[in-house]
Amino acid sequence: MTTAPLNDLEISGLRVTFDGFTAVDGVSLRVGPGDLRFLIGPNGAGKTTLVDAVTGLAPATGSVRFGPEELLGRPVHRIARLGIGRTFQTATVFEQLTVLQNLDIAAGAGRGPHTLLRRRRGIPDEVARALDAVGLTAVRDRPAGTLAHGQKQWLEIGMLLVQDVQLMLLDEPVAGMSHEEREHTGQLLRRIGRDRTIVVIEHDMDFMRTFATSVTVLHAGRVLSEGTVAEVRADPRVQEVYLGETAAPAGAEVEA
Amino acid sequence: MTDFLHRRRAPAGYALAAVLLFALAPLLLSDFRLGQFARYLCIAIVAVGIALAWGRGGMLVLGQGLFFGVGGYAMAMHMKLADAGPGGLPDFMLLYGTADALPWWWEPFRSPAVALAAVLLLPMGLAAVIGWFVFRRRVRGAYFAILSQALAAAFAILLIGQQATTGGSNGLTDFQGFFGYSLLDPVNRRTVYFVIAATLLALMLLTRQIFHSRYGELLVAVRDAEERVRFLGYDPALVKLAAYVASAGMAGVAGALFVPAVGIISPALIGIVPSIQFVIGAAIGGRASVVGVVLGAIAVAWAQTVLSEEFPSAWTYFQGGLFVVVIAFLPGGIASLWQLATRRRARTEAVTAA
Amino acid sequence: MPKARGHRLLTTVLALLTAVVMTACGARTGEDTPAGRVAEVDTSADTIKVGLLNSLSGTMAISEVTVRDALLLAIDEINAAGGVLGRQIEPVSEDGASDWPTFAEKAEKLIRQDRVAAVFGCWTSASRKAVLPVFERNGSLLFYPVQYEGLEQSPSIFYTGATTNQQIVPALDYLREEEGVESLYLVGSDYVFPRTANRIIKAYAEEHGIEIAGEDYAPLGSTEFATIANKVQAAGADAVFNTLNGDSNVSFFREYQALGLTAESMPVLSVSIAEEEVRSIGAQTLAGQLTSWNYYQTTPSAANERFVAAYQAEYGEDRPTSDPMEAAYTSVHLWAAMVEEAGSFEVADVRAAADGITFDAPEGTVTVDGETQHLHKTNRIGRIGADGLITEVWSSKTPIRPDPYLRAYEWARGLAAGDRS
Amino acid sequence: MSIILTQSFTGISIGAVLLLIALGLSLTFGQMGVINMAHGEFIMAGAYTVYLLQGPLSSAGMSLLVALPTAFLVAGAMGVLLEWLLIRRLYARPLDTLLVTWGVSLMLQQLARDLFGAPNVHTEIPGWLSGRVTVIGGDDPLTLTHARLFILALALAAVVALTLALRLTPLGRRIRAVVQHRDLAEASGIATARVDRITFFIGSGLAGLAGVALTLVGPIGPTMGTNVIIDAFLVVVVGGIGQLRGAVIAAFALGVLQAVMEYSTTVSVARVTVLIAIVAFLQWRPQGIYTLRTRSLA
Repeated sequence: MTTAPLNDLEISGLRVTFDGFTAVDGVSLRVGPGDLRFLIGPNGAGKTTLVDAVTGLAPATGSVRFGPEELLGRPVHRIARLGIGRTFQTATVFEQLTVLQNLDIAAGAGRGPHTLLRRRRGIPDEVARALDAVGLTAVRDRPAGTLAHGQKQWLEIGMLLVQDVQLMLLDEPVAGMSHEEREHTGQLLRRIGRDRTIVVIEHDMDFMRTFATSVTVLHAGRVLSEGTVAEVRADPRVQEVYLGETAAPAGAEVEA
Repeated sequence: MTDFLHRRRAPAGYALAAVLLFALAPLLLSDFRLGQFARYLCIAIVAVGIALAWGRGGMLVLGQGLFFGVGGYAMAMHMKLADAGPGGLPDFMLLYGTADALPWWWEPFRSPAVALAAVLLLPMGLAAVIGWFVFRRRVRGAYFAILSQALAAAFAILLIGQQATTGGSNGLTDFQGFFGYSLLDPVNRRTVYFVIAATLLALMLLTRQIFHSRYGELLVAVRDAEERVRFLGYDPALVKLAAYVASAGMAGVAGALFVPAVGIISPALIGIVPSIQFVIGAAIGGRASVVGVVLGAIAVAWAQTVLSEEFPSAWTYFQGGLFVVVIAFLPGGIASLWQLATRRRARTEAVTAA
Repeated sequence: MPKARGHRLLTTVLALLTAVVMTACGARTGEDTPAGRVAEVDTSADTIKVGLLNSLSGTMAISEVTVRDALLLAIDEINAAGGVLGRQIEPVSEDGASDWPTFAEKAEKLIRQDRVAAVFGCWTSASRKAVLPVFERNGSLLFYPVQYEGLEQSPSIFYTGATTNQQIVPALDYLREEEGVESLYLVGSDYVFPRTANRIIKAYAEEHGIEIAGEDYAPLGSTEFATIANKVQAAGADAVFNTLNGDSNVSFFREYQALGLTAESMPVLSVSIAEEEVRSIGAQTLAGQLTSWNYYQTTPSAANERFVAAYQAEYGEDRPTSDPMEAAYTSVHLWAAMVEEAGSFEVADVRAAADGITFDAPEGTVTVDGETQHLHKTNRIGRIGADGLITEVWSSKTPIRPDPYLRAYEWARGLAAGDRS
Repeated sequence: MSIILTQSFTGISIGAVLLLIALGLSLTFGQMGVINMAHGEFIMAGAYTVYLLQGPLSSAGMSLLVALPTAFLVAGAMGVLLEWLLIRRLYARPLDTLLVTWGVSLMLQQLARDLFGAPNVHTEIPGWLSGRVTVIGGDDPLTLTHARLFILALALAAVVALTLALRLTPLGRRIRAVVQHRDLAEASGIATARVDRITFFIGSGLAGLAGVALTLVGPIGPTMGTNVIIDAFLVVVVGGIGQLRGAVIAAFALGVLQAVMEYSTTVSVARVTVLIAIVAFLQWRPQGIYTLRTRSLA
């Protein structure tokens, strides 16, 4: 296992513009190790774009540092190799490959040609551990495409585990899950979050209340409020622009 | 379970193929038919590369004629120089050329070692350069297919335009010897067939190994979700590049073996239409199956010989129609029928066992 | 691990097999080959087989099918007259499919499997170059019926179309002497015939003080000629020497016409446009332009009247006859005459009997030159009429002796660097 | 001096032909993502329409004018048939569409060979298109041929009509809606399948128009489609997906480049140079001149 020092994610003055539309407008925030930070905000607040910018998918200005490394301007795969991983709103796994193969690929970014050109023999330790951690050992030989929705999300988290990422960015990991599955996912995040930095984009307020250690609220591309769950809930601006909306039951689940 | 069966069955299948290629075919076929068969096998070698790049890697390589041609011309240039003897000029240069000296870029091909290396390294190097630029800028899908086709066309035009040094549209023909062995002797022509068959089998095994390796799994991952792989810390451009370069190498080797077997390499064999023909056989056989593409390539080439002379018009409808039906309704090709059948049988067995 | 062992086993088997085949090698280059250099002709049956090797499919089928038809007509005529050495000729037709390796393959099949007495066919130089080693290797015979770029002479081939000194050189003589041309523009398709023809033309021009105003090649099948037409017009040459092939002629002549160029202001002499091509390009576009061939449908001779009548009776009233068809038709008759003379179907005997064989062909009397295996042929310059037929405006009067390497022409010295004899 | 002008116009007129053959593709490939290799054979169908109409309509000019709408309908109908039979099943597999339509193009070529014969056929050029206009007189005149001007006018008219139709008509709005967000369009009540079919009809119909124009400059034969299809795709690829103006700029840029290179070197070198220039250009702008930006991962 890695012995790398635990790093902070430090974002300052982040700005992302698409064709004249500013999706993220000068966001600064800091997430420390062991934190389970929730990123909330209404549709179009810039949450996903923020994660895109951190992981190199969307071109941005400002600064994003993870420990000593500046992330902006690096290609996606280089950022990933610094120990930063993410999931997507719709679970993106390799549907034609088995669960085991998915995890094995996630574990292998550093493999040399010699290893790559040979068959996988047995199950690598980190893959076995991840299978166990996300509870997919029983279905490891099934093609990922045949998994249930929740299982795919867990597989994605498992892939981040074998990648041994230090910073995990999860985009709506419990969307579409049953209550039990949410509970299970929350416990999982808590467990693996002890020695990692985790940022979760989420709409599910109950889930957030149960598991968040800290919360950042985004609105219209800016940070509206930041603090513990209680602090954020008490913030009148948040109540005005965001929490009020949760009264409408539908809006919580899906972001178009 | 089926996976296990599959693994046990594969070596047996390859051994059977070896017997077919090395014992039965030479025994049963006349020299003439064996020569034809050698040509089909060359096309099958290209198809193996297509299975890797397209079937596994999702890159529709519509311009394999380019690499086939580079390999073929590299070999043909050496054979021409060997025929001409030390210090001699190839016959066509004496007729069509104005220069008395060999062009500098022909000179290295006098050496058999250089020629053999060039057969493999030139196409691979070319593919590496093309692929590096193309994949790094994330040109893919139809863009990639059309570009690779355009490059094959450009290469053919270039060759035709340089008649004095490339033989122009006639290409290079009339070879006497192959590394010192006379091609006039049927025994040696038979040997050429054996070399081709051995190369095909070896490349099939190599490709099968790649398919089952971790790299093979990674290639599928890149094919199905390129961006996702990026987030795992891989550079998909390099993953694709490796498969593209390997497939180019196979096409190059096929082109090189085609020359002694058929006795000609010309721009007409490497332009747009022949490049698509390479893909047709692979697609009909089953793009992602090594055995499938080989059987498909051989079957289509054979059918072309047999049917096109009997029914030229009907053959075109048949070929086009078969191609349309297979791609549209059976994307896995004929190979997937077999897989479908085994899967069904496995299921029935499972039910009976329970 | 059965799987791993399987692989190792296979590798061993492969290595062994390779070793076995590599040691079982035959003759080195230069040694005599056991295959023998003379084809065995199948004389066991009552009939004698000959091969017809033409593209019946693909891009060349348009032209080559007409040649095949002419070949069949000649075979029918000979059979009706009692055959050759008392045997009926049985044609074995193979499709070259406009694909050069296929030509080589089918040639091999005709020679080795059908053991034919001779093969008639091929059109493009590329296909001829592809089959040449096959015929030489097997010691068989090909009769090639199309005008070509010369610089070739093989004991295995009889060339019944024109070589360059029977088509290109007389055309240049005509342009220089009759039309007073002092500058020429060369337009051709990008392949061997135009490029070689133009090298000859340039050597001729240098000798005779004709200025070459420009030289352009378009890829085969190219249909965008605006630029080339502009260049031709801007250069303002006295005439254009056109070696374009097929489709490209349509586009070229349309641009040429649209620019206001005419047969009067800047005549175009074409060497690849015969009656068949005139029909598909459109006589309206070509009317008044010049061609150089050895035969036209209108060539006045009793033999030609019979040929045209027989051909149209067989294949349709509207089917024109052209030079390559006539050369193909003639080639079968010449072969039959050679066989009768030799009294044998064996290739060596036929070849030995070839010199001096004559035939009263539709184009006039032709004679086989035994040394070059080409024909003595009369050149005819023709003008394309609005009705699509070509009428002779000039001829060489007497048959021209074939000279594929242009050895008799001082100015052509050094043209073929390889011909140092 | 005037040769520069002449060549510029030649380039523009080559560009006009390229634009016409690529215009339909920029709809079907650019807007719908369908790679239709049979597009060339739709062009061929348009050309044969002129040929067929010249029989009964003895006037060349009349038949050309009648052929314009007829060819549009003929090629459009062929397109709809192809879309209905095959392409609609393959929207999720664009590369397979490429191969399937290539198979279709093989069959259509053979069909043309069986119907009209393998040799090229020819059509008469109407008198009013066979002349030329002199733009600059004098010793070294700049002349433009009527046929090329006609093609240029036809190409520009088609672009303008298509642009207006997409911008102003309800159908055009629906087409653009489907292009930009298929699911949303469907959810908001647009019959996307029908819109697809109509788009394909128009795109294929434009190929028919291109075929009519090609009869003025080149041969009509079974393989005429194959000769132009790659060029047409290159225009769309360079122009960028989903933008008509990209295709217009790309067509004229490639035309002028080709004309200039042909004049200063040879046709072969020009072809190769243009192809390499395209590869280099895609290095610089992999998505072509204009792109539609989207947020989606794919």
